[in-house]
Amino acid sequence: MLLALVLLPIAMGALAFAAPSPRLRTYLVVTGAALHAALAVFVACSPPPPMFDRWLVLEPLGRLIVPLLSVQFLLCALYVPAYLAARPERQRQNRVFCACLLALGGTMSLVAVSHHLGLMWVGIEASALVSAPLIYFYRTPRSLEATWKYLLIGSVGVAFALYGSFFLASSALHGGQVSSLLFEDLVRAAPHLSKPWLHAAFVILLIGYGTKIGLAPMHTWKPDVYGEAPAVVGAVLAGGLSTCALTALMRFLQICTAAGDGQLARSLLVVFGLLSMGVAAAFMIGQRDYKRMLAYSSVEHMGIIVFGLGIGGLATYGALLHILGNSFGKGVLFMTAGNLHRGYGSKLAADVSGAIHRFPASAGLFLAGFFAITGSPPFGLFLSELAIARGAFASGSYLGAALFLALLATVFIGMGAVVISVVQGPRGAEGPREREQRLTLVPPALCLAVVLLLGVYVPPWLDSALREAAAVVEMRP
Amino acid sequence: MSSLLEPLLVTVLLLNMFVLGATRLRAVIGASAAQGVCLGVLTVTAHGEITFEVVAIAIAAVAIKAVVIPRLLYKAMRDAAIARDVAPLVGVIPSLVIGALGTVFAVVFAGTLPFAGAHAGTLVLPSSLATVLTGCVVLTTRRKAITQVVGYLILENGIFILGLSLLDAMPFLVEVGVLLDLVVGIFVMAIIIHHVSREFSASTDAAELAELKE
Amino acid sequence: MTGCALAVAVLVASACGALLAHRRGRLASGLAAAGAVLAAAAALPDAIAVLAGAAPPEVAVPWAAPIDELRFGLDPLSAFFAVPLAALGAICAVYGAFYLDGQRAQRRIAVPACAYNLLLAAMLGVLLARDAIGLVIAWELMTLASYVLVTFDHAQREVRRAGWVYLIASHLGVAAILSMVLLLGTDGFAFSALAAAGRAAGSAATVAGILGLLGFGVKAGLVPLHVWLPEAHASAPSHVSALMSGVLVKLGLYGILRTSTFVGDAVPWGPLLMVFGIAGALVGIALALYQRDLKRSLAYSTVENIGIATLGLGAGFWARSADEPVLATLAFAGGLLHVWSHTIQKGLMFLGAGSLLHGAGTRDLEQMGGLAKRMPRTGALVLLGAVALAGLPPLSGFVGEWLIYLGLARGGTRAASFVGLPLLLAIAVMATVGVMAALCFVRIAGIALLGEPRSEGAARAHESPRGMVLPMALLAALAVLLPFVAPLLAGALAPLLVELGVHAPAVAVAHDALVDLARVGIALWAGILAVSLLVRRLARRRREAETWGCGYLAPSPRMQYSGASFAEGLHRLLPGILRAKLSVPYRAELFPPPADLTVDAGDPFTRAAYAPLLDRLAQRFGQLRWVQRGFLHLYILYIVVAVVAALAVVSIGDFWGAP
Amino acid sequence: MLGVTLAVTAGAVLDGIAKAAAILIVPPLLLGVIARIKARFAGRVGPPLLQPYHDLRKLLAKGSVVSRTTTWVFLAGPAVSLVAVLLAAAVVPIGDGRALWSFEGDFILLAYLLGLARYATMAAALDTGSSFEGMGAAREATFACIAEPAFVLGLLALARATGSLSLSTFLGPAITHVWAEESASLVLVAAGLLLVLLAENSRIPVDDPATHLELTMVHEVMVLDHGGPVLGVVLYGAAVKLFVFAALLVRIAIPIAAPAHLAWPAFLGGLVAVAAGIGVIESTLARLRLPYVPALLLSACLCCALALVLLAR
Repeated sequence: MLLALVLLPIAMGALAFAAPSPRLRTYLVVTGAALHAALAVFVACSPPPPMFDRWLVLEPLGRLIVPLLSVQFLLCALYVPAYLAARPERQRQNRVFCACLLALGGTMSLVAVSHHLGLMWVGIEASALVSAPLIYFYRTPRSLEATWKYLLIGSVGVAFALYGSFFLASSALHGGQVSSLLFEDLVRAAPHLSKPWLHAAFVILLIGYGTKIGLAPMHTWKPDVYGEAPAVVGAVLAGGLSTCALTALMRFLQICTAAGDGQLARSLLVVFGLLSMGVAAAFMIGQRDYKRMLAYSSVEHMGIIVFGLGIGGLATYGALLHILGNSFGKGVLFMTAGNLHRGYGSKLAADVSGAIHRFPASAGLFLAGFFAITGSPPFGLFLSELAIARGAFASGSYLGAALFLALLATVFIGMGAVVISVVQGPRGAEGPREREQRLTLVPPALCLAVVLLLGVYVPPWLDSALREAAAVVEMRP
Repeated sequence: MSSLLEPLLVTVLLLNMFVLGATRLRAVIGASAAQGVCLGVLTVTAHGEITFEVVAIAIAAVAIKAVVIPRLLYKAMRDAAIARDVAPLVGVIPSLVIGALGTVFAVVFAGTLPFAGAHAGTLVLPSSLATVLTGCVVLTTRRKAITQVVGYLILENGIFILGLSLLDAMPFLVEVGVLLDLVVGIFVMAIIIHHVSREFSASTDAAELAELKE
Repeated sequence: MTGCALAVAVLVASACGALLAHRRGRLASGLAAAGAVLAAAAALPDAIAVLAGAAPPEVAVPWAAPIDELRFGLDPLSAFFAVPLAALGAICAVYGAFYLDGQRAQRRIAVPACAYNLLLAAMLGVLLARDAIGLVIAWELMTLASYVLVTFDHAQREVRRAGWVYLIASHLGVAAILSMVLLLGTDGFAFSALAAAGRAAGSAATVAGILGLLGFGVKAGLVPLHVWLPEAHASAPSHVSALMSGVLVKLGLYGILRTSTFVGDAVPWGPLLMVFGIAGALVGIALALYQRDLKRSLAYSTVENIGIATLGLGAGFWARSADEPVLATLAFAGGLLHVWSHTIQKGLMFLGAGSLLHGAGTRDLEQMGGLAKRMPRTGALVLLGAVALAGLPPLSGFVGEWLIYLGLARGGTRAASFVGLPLLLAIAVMATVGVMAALCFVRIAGIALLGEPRSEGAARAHESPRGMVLPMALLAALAVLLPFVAPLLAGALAPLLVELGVHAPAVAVAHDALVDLARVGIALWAGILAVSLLVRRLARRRREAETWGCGYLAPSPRMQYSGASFAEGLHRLLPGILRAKLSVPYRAELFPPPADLTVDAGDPFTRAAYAPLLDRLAQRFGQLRWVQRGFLHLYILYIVVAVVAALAVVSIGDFWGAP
Repeated sequence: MLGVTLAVTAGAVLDGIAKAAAILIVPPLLLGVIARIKARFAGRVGPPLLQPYHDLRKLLAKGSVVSRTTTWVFLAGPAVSLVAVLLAAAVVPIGDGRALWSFEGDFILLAYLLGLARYATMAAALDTGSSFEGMGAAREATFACIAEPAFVLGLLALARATGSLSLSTFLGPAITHVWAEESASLVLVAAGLLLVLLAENSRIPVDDPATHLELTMVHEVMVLDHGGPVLGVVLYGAAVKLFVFAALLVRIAIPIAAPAHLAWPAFLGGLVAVAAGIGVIESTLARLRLPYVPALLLSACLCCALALVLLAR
């Protein structure tokens, strides 16, 4: 069952690769995503037994992440047909694009369900490799450069991730245990792990997976890639792949907690979280390119989540909720930004203004997405950020909380300046009102609806799922 | 634990220094390949009993690290008409010094970590870490894209060394998966280098791309 | 309570309805206006009942973490602010429906209609919330809705800028409020829990109180946190300006009072608020004096009036901590009544300004003139409003000030010297502000309505539709009646004062004082009626002629005294920082060519403090950009350095920690 | 018993009638006195003391010319201002130190009633759209902004000295004790209020009611367009305003607790004396240049503020 979760999209990808007509491929993408989502929801509702002596396990955290990934993936996939239809000149690459996109869906779920750290690593590396062609979709020099940087920085980061995994295994070995990379074994043996090795392992893992998450100072690839990649790819990377890397990080946090070294790990997380928020804020002020701005926003939100994980307690719940909100909020922003980018043929804020007149729906959604992502009520991210801040205050780390709030405000200012200059402006400054394709509007609208729902009403099943996942992350029985 | 282990690790360390000191691209690639061979032998020697998995991994390692990838790189050099010198950002002597410092750091750091039984006092961790750092030095101080690929390769070698002590932790499948990822990764990189040399004039190099910035 | 809930429901429903009907503008705006009126009809009885002594129970709604539960309810404090909200909300809604009707051709007027009702709902939510998080959420929604309304006309650059400044200011304010809430809300966010926490916490309570004061003070427009206010009020559609200035800004005061109930005397409310109040009154009126833009001038007068109310409340707090119930009663009652009266007259004036804008097509005083002849109804109402806003008896504007004066004077004449002197000086300041206000509004009325038209638009001005005039007339009637209703209100304030911590409120004193004022009002009205009839009768034999030009036979409208020249005398006496920046290009030539004078009447605080500060910050951030200079090797180096450094720190830490 | 109460109430009624009559009748007389004194200084015989009454009668009987520019404000202004100043006069203690109408805080209301009168006059002036009248209104307003604090500070000083909030109390018998203890500050207050009087009633050295150059006038130029009965109302209102200030000054300056039958003569005499004093000042001083007027008024403020500080210490 779990294996199907991984293999189904990959198979569909192969099918799409084989498929003759571009349109058919795009529809294959949608169907693949839909099937995957259905499967994911099903397994989330009725968790299947572990497979391959507990290499693939779906525990509460996975039950939260897997459906999130695939539903967000589905919404992005819905966007694909209209998106590609608007780019007839890219017919040829359409083949690779569709195949890799689906494969990416599969590898991401692999990361979410695999409980063998080595296998998880393979999943991350694989998803990095399949996403490279997606970024190079446009075949422009700029996208080529972005891909190159993505690949090299990503590979170095992932290499460190592997190194860290080895350190983890060694910590068992040199702690006198039988060395293993099976998550359960490590958790069981955690109290006896050799502390110095464990600490070194966590540091290296944090840097390694932090590179994929996009924590400062390992975030440098994000603006380039999100700026150059197609909007939908940006949405999947920011909403999905980052989440996968976060999941991995949470697993290591669990091991540290089980080993009784949670404190060190958490303080590291707090430091890197605040650092990322700060860097993001600094680069959002006076940002000229609204797609790069979204990348920095992603860095900021990864920082928020990691900060929340570091604070712990209620903040962990908040961080998990924030993962949800961030994935869908990023979906809104990237897709609408894609619409505007296509409409204006530029992603510089200087060239785009008064979009609300020309593309009322896209621009309106973009604005709403901005308010959603910056954590204004009634959107879900308000609740999650509130939870994190409340947790910070409750844990008595007032300095951290103050910095957290201050940075949030700074980001709001920096991001708002760009968004508003894009959305508002004199009527007809750039041209008359244009007809918008409904298919490019429905997916972001759905994403926004989800974020709104998270803020207005967290259904009990979701609440309990979040609580269970938080309990797992915190290693609470 | 056979007596071959230590000499081989020392060889690896010497190869690191050679990589840092070399000024010819082919030499650097060759050195990385040689490291690959060492690793293959190490895989066997690190384990007393010879099992199928061990041999298979050793052969795979040698094949990939010492044959496939170097060939790939040579091919890329030819296709992209990459000049044969290394073109370092930081001179040879300074990079040697940095490498030496890295090795020292590795040894000191390894000193702070406890080792259980048989592994106590071996050079495994120091050499692994030193190799990783050498890879990083190459990655950050050598201008050309292809040298960066080599740097990445050396980095992976360093990681592989640490992996040796954990063969029973790392199941066969994963080991192969790791190697496979390595190949694919470097293959894709080579493709990109190829594209770059096609998109831009042959003289420009992937590592010189700095269009995307604030 | 049920009525208010119903009102919120109606507002939200009608807002959605308006949005759905966005293709048919008239239907949408009509729907929204009807919704607002219905909501007011539903909410007013509740609020009045609570003021009259009813005590509806709190309703607790369980909610998902991290909120856990939301509590709703009405207490005298919120009810006191709910009444003007509902009343003015409905009035401005009706006005707005007609006001925006002209723009149906160009714009989707459903959006502002929808946002307006959402704004009303959010403000009602602010007042209904009985737990801090609910308050913050409603507060933020209020900001968003009002932002949409402020930037309704965002085609113009300054409107976008105004909205942006407003957004930034509000967001920083909310951050402060939120941290106040989180500081106190360690165990639950219900108001009762916060109050308990505030009593328990020591210095934390002080910090929280200050944060709350600043956070809510931004909305209340306390100087120097007021910079968003003139921009936003000038840019918003007039009925929105009226609502914002009349109610939204007052909610800032509500928040401050609410905060005071959390932290008690951990914060020296008295001195703080009195200083803020005096500063606000002086700065506000000084800047209102010379504004050329009618609505900007009105906005600054809002700053002034909020200052007066704040001064009154501050005096009340001082008296409370000095345990002087009579003074506390007078001062608090004065401040609160001033809130109501200002809601009335500022609503009237902004609606009037909108009507003038609608008729003459400009907000620029120097382009108006002679409008009282061309728009007789609007003209008369605005003249009345100007008198009320100048705080002169017998109209509403003086009611609150009267009690504040009495409170300060009692305190000043009776208290020990070093307490008494400041209070007396505060009276002198208030009196000065009063005269300056009179000058400011006689200027507005005189330049805009009287004399000869100064522009084509003014000459061709036309009266506004009845739908716009009637709401104004309603407000004008309230402005006339308030002084006579006030004595009845005084009694109703008792529970509210108790809630504010006045143990034995002496409402009787306030009542008597207000009765005296009402008597004076009656005398004045009777006298004015009699004498003006007499004068009409005496002057029935009159010829019409040109205005006497002292012998000059070809007078032209351009010879009239302009608004700038009218304020010039006092403008010259203002301290330099508060003056407008004049710049005349000096040309040292034998026959200098015509030069033009440019006047920058922008907010001096923005000009002198905020803008430079923000610029410098942006510059500093910009200097960080070299980090991201697109050089791959550097990027990889960051990673390596991060690894090595972190490893060194952690492992060396372990190493030393080990033995 | 009943008789006594009747007598008392009758006395109260008579007293009220007397005061009302005084408020309505006396003011123009002051103008007459001033004119006579000035004439004497100029070496002329001068008009009869009752001339202002004749002027008023003549004006009320006239027809009037009204500018086409004006609206109803033009007529309402003088009316409102007259009512305001009459009401102001009603709260000022006259005769035996009690006002026609007194209550807590009436001194604040006094200031605001005068403000209302000023407002109405300025509005009426602006209604004509004449540059001269606009100029006059602007000057009036500007000076008022500095005169007002002086006025209020002065009254506050008295209030502080006597610890009461009603003119009738602190200008009543209580003031004799203040003279006994705080004479210095009372002198300061009297000086300050005198300057305010001169400014508010547009007298030399602030303004010259007798000038004929519109550019130099303040109050006169404001009523340039008013003629006939309306001008009569305006002049009468100005007289009442002068009466108000003079009465205040008298109450401060004549602290003798006169026996009941001497109170009225003392008061009226005081009024005449004040008027005469104004006449003397007008004939001996020159008019200040406009830029220096604020300085003069500021000095008035300082006098009253100093007095307040002295009393509040």
